[in-house]
Amino acid sequence: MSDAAAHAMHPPTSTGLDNRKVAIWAFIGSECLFFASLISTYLVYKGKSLVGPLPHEASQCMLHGQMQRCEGVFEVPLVTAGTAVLLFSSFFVVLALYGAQKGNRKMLLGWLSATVACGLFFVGMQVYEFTHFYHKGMGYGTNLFSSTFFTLTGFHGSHVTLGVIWLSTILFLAARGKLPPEKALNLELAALYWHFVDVVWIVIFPVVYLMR
Amino acid sequence: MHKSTGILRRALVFAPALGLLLLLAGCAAQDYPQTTLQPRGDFAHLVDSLFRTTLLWATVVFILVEGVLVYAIFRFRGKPSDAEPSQVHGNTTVEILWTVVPAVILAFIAVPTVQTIFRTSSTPPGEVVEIEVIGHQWWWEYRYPGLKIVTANELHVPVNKTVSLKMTSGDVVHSFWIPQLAAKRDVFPKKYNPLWFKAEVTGDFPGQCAEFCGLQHGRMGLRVLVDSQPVFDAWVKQQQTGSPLVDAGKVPASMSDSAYRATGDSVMLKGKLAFMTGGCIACHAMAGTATAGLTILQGPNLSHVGSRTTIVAGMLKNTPTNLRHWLTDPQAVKEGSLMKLPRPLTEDEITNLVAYLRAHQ
Amino acid sequence: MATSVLEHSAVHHAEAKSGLWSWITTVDHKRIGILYGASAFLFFLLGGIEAFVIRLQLMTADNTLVSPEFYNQLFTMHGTTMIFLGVMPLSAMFFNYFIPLQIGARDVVFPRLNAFSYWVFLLGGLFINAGFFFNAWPNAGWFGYANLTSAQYSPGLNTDFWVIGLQILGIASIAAAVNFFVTIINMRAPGMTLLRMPMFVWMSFITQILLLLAFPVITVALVFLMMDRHFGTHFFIPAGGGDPILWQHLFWIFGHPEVYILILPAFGIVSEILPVFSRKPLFGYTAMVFSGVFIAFLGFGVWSHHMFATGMGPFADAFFSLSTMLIAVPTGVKIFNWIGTIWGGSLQFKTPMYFALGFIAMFIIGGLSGVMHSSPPADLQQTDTYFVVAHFHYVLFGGSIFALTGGAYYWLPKMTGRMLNETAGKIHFWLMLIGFNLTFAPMHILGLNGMPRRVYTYPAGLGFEFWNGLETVGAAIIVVSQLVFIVNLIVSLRRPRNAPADPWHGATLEWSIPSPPQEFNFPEVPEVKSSIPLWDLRRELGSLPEPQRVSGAGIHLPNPSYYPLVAAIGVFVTLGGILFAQPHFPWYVITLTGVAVLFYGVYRWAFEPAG
Amino acid sequence: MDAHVTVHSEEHSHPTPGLYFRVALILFFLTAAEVAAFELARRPGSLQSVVGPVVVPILLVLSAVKFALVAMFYMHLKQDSKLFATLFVFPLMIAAVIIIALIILFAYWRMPH
Repeated sequence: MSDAAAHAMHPPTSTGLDNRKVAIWAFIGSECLFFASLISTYLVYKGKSLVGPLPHEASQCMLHGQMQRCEGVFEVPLVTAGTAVLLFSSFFVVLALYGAQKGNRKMLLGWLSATVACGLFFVGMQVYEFTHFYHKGMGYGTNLFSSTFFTLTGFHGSHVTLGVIWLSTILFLAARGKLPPEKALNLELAALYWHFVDVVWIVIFPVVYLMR
Repeated sequence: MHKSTGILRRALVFAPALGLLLLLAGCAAQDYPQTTLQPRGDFAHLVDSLFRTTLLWATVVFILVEGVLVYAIFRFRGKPSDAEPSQVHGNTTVEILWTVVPAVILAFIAVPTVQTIFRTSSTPPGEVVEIEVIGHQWWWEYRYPGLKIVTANELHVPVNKTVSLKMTSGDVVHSFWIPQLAAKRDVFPKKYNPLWFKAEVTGDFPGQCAEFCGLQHGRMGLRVLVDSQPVFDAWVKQQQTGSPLVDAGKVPASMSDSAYRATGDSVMLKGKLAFMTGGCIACHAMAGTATAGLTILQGPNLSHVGSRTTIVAGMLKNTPTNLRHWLTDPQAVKEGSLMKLPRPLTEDEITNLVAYLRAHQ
Repeated sequence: MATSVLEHSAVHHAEAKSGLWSWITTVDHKRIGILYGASAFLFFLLGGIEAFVIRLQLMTADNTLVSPEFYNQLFTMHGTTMIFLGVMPLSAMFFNYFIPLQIGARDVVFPRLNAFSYWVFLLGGLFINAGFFFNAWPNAGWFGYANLTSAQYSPGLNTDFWVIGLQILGIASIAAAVNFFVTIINMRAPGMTLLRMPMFVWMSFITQILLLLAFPVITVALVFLMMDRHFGTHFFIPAGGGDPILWQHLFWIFGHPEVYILILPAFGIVSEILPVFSRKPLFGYTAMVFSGVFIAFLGFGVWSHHMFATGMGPFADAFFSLSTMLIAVPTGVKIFNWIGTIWGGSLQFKTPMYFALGFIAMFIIGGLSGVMHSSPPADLQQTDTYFVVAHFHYVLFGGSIFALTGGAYYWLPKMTGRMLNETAGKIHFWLMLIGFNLTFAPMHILGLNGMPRRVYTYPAGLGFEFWNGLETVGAAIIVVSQLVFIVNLIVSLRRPRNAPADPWHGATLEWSIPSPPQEFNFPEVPEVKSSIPLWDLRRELGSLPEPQRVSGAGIHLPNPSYYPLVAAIGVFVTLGGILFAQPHFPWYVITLTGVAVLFYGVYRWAFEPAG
Repeated sequence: MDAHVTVHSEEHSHPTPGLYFRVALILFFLTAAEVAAFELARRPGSLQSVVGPVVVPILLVLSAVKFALVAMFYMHLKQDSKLFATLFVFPLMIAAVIIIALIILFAYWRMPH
């Protein structure tokens, strides 16, 4: 954040674009390849698990020390709720940014709090889902499906968590009046990261949960 | 001074080219038994002719480009006091030319490449000998499902007959490589990869594992013994005796314990006892023993070990002395080998085992 | 010149800041560049020693100088060291020192992030090598092919040091790449449009894009491998349905762009040296730029040519073969343009020029053997043999190392303020060229005649003895050549700082300021009208006056900070803790401590006044 | 990516909360459509035979539209500098190529041959 002060001293940038904004976009570009690798692995191993449980279909699973028939683990309604909440949080954060840029403190604080709350709800949803899967006999190393699923969605979840921490920090600053309109970029950067996390989920949700 | 360095530079730059020429002209298969440059199988010939095409173009381009480079270095040397040379920034015609010409040259390589890719990708039709190759840390297992043979490290094939290999691994990734007959192909656990070849002469062709596979990757050799048809047929007949794939390794009455007892062949009896009590039987199938019919053991099938020319994955000649060294302390011979004696063998046991194993021709 | 030295001691306050603490807290791109250079050169020497022991072991058939286990550690660490700890950070030294100078900037865009990258790199490099002291130097090859790296077949800590160390290094690379990427995009002097950037900056720019896009892929692969080894998954374990081939794909999706990450900066350096010592601008500037872009872009579509022997089927083989051949075209364009640059020039044979010309001559050979590999059936004989070893050493040693060495002779006077001895430089060059060719040319012959790679010894009777013996002699000559360089460097560093600002009559901005540059680089930001600003100026003025050291009063510079180091230690402890991931051991306490340190460092960093 | 692109987001008319809200609504309905397609393809019924075979393309298209909406409006790529769009789209293209290539390569491995 204090880098902004340093920038004020610098001559204007060659492109006229803010340094940190170019940086966050470059980082987002890099992250695309990170998630592409995880998604490819999920897809390449789809249907190659040797034992259950499976996403949708019933299968033979090891549960309580014996093989038994188990149902598909996914609970689409729950995840749909999480998805909707994450999508809305993207909406909320643009409103918060709008408020920050216009100097509308009420708008900024209100919508930013809502964004953080959505993020927390999503993380909570994922914690609940993971725990639930674990009790259904799906540990991290149970089969290829569970390993690829937990790694992909777990890395996404850790991105959401980081986003929540980042946005909370800004909320804290904003609440103390340290986010005047000329520093709205501080929120814009976090918002860009947050939207990216959202678009990754926009891909993950249909590809992982809805394609059978 | 510039003159002499220019000549020296030229000499040095052309040294690799001379090396390549030497390599094609001067090397004979007897000097390099594992060479790729003297193909003796149809697959290797296909690869070799493609190699020669690419080498030809590479050499032409090499001589031209290095020649121009050396000429320019020689021709345009200057002194600080010289006038500033003409400040050329580029030349579109020349630049287009040297973009297009290499592309055309590449087409001369690309077309035969694609043709050869498809020609080598599947086994040619006709009668074939099918063999299953299984890589292990650090030895090779061969199974002939049609001929009902299981053997290790030395692959016997008939001359002038297409051999189709179906290859896999029992542990990590290896690569089966027989330079003079075919080429190499990686083998993976739980997956089958094909390779085929037809040897055109009889002989002994060395090869080895070409994918790094752990501690003793460097000592994972193999040989392909190309036999004339009668020799091969005789070999097959011999190997089928006691093969795990034939009546679960049952041996004829002439090789039973009672037969040996009757002839007073104490070596066979004592050797067999050492084989059973020394721990060999835990990992090795052997005709005439309880493990004869097993194909899932960790070590090579030893039913005909006496007939092999080498032991320890091509590392040692199959002589009594070498066998004795190997049985005395396998870890000293090949550090990290999975051949681990449960207990040291006694002198007597080793003597009997050596005789016993060598007797199993 | 004497006055400039005097003025230097009198006026320049910044260099009074010295001592260990000033280096630990530095955020000056030039000092960080020197740190990169010094660390990388030491790692490079270590990798060289490893290589020389390899050559001693292979000097004769059935040699027993080193054990098979130690040999495997040596070749694994030689590859890992040279790539990640030698060539990449040596390039990073030049990125750090010369990108800002060449584009007329006061520093990189995020000076503290730059310090963070360096510290993470250093800790990562030390971490990988720490295995040596636990008899657990990595031993599964720099390519770490699954499933040999699984816990079952590599039970020791060797592969853990490798897996975790590479992840640490990856973080350093991505952080640095973001930094340089934005620096080049945004910090250029007024008038320096993209198509007026020095070619070194251009090639570095492309390298940063490759780093950004390639490193995430290897990171994912390394995470999978780490999970397989410690947390019960089967990503690459066939018994659980996993596929070792996936590792190879992910590895080479990273690994092939990585090859260009190693060579593109070298292209850039050579493209700087040749025009200056030919006294003639770079031939076909635009073609050079776009061939570089094209190489980088195609670099993501050829990875499977490392895997022809895996049996991908004829269609995939044909596709990856043709895409690989296609890359030869822009590569050829670059070589022809370099020759076009010297053609008609007035060649000045200084040491940097020797290395640049040696680079072209050797790189042609590496490029041509590369084309020979691009034919899959032919590659079925060549892959995993010494022919490949010869190929990539012609590219990475004959290519990258020659260019980097040339770059060192070219730019060290600017960095240290001292000239290197020319005679010693030329002895260095000739010994290196002779030693290099004696070592690696015979490898073509050995490979085609059946010598596989990565074997700790070979039996007598296969005809390998003579050439291997010759190669070891060559390697000894390389060792001597490096000693000549080290002596030259040490002698030069003990002499007074009397290098002129522009010893070579350079064309780019770094030569317009004193050697070494003052902390703020440029007293005032220069205006640029072409890709050869200094030549323009010289033509205008007839000759360039020696720039004087000036007071930096009023020039704002970022404050030193140790929080980047704190954050780097946080990264190191977080990932390093996983080394202890055993059942019933609270390894996560270490990892969580690392996370806490990382957060502490990042927050203090974020709220610290930048200056 | 030219040096003289000096696009300041201020120079463009900023999207209004109203536009953001409309985008949010569309995103919501597209998500509902995704889940609906999933349910129709899953449940036995008259529509299963219609939706079932095309459910994957439907989902991919819907997801791509949602992706583009968020990127264009919420991430402001529509009115921000082209450089940002390039920084995002170029890696996305490479990512897509890699995903598709890996799927094809592994499909071949699974075929008997």
